[in-house]
Amino acid sequence: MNQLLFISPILFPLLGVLINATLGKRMSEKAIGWLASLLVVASFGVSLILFAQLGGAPEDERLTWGAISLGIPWIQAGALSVPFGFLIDPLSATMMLVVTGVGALIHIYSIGYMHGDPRFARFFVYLNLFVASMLVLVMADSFLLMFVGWELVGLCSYLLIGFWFTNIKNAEAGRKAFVVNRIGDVAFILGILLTFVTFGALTFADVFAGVARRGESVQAAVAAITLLLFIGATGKSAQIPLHVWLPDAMAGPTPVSALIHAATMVTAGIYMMARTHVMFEAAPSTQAVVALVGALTALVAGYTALTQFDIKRVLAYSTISQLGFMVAAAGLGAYVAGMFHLVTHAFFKALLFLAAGSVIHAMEHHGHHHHPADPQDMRNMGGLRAKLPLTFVVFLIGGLALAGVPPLAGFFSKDEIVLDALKHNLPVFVLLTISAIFTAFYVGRQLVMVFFGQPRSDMARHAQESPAIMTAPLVVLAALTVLGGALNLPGVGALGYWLSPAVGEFKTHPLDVGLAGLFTLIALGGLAAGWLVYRHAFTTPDLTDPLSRLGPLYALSKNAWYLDALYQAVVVKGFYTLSSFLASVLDLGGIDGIVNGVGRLARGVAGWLGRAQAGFVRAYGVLMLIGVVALVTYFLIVGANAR
Amino acid sequence: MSPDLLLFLIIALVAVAAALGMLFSRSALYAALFLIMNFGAVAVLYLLLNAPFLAVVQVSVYAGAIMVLFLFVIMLLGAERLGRDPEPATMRWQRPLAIVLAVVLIVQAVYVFAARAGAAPAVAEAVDAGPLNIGKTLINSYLLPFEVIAIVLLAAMIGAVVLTRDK
Amino acid sequence: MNPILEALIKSVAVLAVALAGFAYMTWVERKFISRLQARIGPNRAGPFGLLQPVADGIKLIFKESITPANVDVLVYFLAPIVAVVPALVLFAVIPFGSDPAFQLASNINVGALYVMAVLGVGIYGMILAGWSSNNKYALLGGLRASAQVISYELGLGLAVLSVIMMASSASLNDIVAYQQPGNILGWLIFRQPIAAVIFAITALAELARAPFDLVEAEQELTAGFMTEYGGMKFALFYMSEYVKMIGMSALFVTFFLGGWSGPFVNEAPALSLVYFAIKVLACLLVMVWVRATLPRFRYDKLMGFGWKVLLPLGLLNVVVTALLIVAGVPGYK
Amino acid sequence: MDTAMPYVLLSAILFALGVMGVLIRRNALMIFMSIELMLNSANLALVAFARQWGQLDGQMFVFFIMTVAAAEVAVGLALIVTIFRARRSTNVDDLAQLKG
Repeated sequence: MNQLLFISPILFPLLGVLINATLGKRMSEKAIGWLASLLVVASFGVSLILFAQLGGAPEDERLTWGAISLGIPWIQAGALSVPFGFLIDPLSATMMLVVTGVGALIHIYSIGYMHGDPRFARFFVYLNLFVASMLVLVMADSFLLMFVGWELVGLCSYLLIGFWFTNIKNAEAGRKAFVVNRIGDVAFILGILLTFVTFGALTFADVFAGVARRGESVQAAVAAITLLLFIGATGKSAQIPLHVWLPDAMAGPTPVSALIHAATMVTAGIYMMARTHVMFEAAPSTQAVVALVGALTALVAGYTALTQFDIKRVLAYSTISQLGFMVAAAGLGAYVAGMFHLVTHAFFKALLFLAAGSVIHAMEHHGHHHHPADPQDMRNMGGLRAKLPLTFVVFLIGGLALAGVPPLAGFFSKDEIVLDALKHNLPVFVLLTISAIFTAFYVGRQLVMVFFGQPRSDMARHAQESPAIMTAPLVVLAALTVLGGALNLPGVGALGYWLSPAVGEFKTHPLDVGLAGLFTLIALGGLAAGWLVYRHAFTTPDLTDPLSRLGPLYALSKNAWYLDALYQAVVVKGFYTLSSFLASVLDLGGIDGIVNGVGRLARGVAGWLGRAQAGFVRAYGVLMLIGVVALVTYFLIVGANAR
Repeated sequence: MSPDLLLFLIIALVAVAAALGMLFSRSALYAALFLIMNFGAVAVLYLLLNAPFLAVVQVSVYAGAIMVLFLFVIMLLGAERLGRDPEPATMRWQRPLAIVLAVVLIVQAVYVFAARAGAAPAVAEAVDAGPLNIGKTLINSYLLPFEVIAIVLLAAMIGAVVLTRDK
Repeated sequence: MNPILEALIKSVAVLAVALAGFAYMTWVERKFISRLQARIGPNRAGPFGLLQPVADGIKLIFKESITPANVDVLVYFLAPIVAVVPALVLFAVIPFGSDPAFQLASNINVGALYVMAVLGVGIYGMILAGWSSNNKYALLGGLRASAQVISYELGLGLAVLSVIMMASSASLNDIVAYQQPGNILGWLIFRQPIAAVIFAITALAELARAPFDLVEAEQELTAGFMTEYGGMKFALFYMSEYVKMIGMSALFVTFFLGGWSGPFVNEAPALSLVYFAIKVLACLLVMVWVRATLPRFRYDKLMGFGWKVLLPLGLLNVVVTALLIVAGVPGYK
Repeated sequence: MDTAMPYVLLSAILFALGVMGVLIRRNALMIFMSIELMLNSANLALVAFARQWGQLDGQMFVFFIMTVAAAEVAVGLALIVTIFRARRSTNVDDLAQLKG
């Protein structure tokens, strides 16, 4: 029975999938939405109980306390033996709370947001399936099961990005996410295969024990494995160069962006690295790569976010940038800092997305319905502070947290990462600092463009506050954003000590006043700069971005470093060129020539041999028998001589 | 002569007689009955060879299913009385040659047996060949063939349905 | 005692009981159906018509043995024997009682598979009779019989498979032991109700008894494959059907009703024989009752029911049973 | 018996008889039955070898061969029925051309 309790967080949303998928067509919106939401709430409740029970266990037993083997050998073929089991340790318990907690809030929010959608039931089916899959990923005790969850969340992401598939652009965005993710997934599965080849096991415990036991002798293999795993993480967690799918993924409904593409799924890569930190720590070269890629991602994406006009795209690039912070932390070995930022980011970025959804919702539903303007374009907004007071307040809280204004959650978690960077890796520190400046600037820009000044379109003029079912989750998330920093205060470090059995030694350190001051200054300065630059933008007939005066630098940011164009030119075009070369030259000339030649030869020979074939099957049979008898005779003679 | 050997000889005689009976019977139905008899004899040999599971499967698969299917088709087609079509002119040589070759094959087999049987090592200790052990071996060591055979069966099922479906 | 001699004695005893059972089963059936139809039934030969089977037997034995023209003589004579033998050898593996003395070969580890094999061979009698009679009704009856029995054997096999899975043994002794003799809730009918229902239905179809008696549907096929048979040869078919009925009931009892188990078996092993007999008789009466109650299936419905209902249900039951066993649900481990 | 070789000899004889059946009969059903006889004799040899070496692998092969045989019979008989429907004959010599 205990086992059932342990896996019930997964089973609850699955139950929702089952019910809504089969009966959803006959149920009312309310019933569908609340059923799905309450099941996730139940899942959260159970997670909380498990969390508490885990907390009650003695500290040195917490790693093994929640190891659940269902007693079913999942795969048992030859040398491959993978038990089917789950693991609830401090790390996964924390993730379970984040996934189910934030997930529950977003489910509730979606009841309002998706109201009236013709595929309402399907949306909640996907959403529930996602929560279940994410829990599988998080609770897996082996690489293989984690990969199953990994692929399942990828599937849900794909389905939800293309949820409004009747618009071809959305379907294409879904496909892009799918294809780009596959690249990472191939690397991931190669990493898993290499792990199995090297260690002969796939459960985390066995593999880690293998790493510890064999140390030096497997160093090269571990380096290769971690590199492959990291490439997998770059796909899922949108790190350069595989980050291009995430901005497009904003085509999905906004709750999806909040849940999957900000708070949970995209952090799977960071979670995976924290989970396998034993291996990463045994591969310093990979760690250096990880830190550098993370910091570069933070910078590149932050820079891109500066000039976007789509309210969700800004947040998307911001998400990539913040994921870069977390990945950099993982690369620095500061898994606690990374996880801390993961949690706080889940709070404030979910908050920002949902608030942005509230803005979009208000623009769409209370403006002119057939309005040609884009309800997500910030140039059409402005002055919404008065129309959407509550949304404004929570967006402001989220934005300040993202910018890193103390004492909001984002400040503490970001601070911990940069402190680690300063101690261990100066280039990374510099990159992160610059991206922090960018962050504050685009947050300021976004706040100004959306909420201040005068409304710049009819939609904005007629916007009304969203219903309570949408704002209530916002308030809860805002509260979490305000209080989230307390999870791991400098000098106290509750989260760090809690996680330390799972992610390695942790020792809290007092607040570095100088660094904190610097980053507070950066945050406030960036916000102020954003405010100053955009205070009067887009109000005059001149609709150009004030930053466009920067010329090529502006274009670089606006076009997201031309990466999509580059991929189009190099990968897609290159592939086409190669294909057409293969088709016209190699295939037509070379292979077809050979094939035709062989064909002509065969036809000639066949014409000659055909006379031996009367078409009577028994004649062939006798010929075969002659062969058999001849062979047996031959072996008899050879055998006799051999003796 | 040990009772084992005696039993073997009797059953072997039945098996060979049934095979010959099948070979030379004028009616397909009698041939099928002779074949069933042969299969039954082989099933008993399996019992002697410490393969009780296979013996039972032999009876239920070959006798219980395959041969019933044969009988069914024979009756369905009314094809039990075998026609005596004249041999095609180009095939006159075929039948005598086949008989001669088959006899040569038998002679060779007997020769090998006579020359080498004495040199054969004694049989090893019998292993437990009950359903439990068979099942375990099947799932552990022969998992892939087992899955493949499942697909073969599925394909055969689809094939049979497609072939006999009225267009 | 010499084991061969012992086996011989036991076999003869079982044979005698089976034959007596057959004879009196015909009486029981006629009496019971009469009662269900508010008639009296046979009551002329002996008290309560108890000597009726004897009279019937004498009549059939002394009938002239007719061989119709143009039959395939060898097969025509062989068919009734082929029909009776499997029905009788079925009893070899059934544990009639708790003591080894009450069993022939119940310990073999392929017992349940042996049962399936024997049942599979059992249809040859019908097919051969149908073919050799040189009569279109008989042939159609034979063809129907083979199609029907092959189809329903699958469902039967799946039901038996569920039982084997539960007991994790194919030995009939193990299966009875698994059902915790002495505790009625241990009977597999309570833990495998679907398998039990499938077994019961497919058993009726295997026996070609109502409502599955299309093989000998008199309105369509006169007497089916038995049309051209009379006298002793007919009696043999009749016997094979009733002996098989008893055998099937015995199997149902063994698989689902705890076999010979019952109170005080340990103190008085002979009691187990009594329990077994009572349970078998109950099953037989249910069969007769079904015959008196249900109308016959239509042929296409019969095949559809076998392939589209019983087979999927049986498969589902096997899968669910496997899941329950693997998940270690209480009562399924 | 302290050797399984007589079984192998029997298997060889049955196999040769099966071969002979395939070659001298012209009825497709008869040929098919002869093939079954050949398969069966191969099975017997495998079981004999399994007994000789005290291992289960031979029996496993037999299990697989039986399954394949069942599949083969299902498809083969379906083919024969189809051909019979088209040509009213089960004589393989009537099937001497590749076109239907």
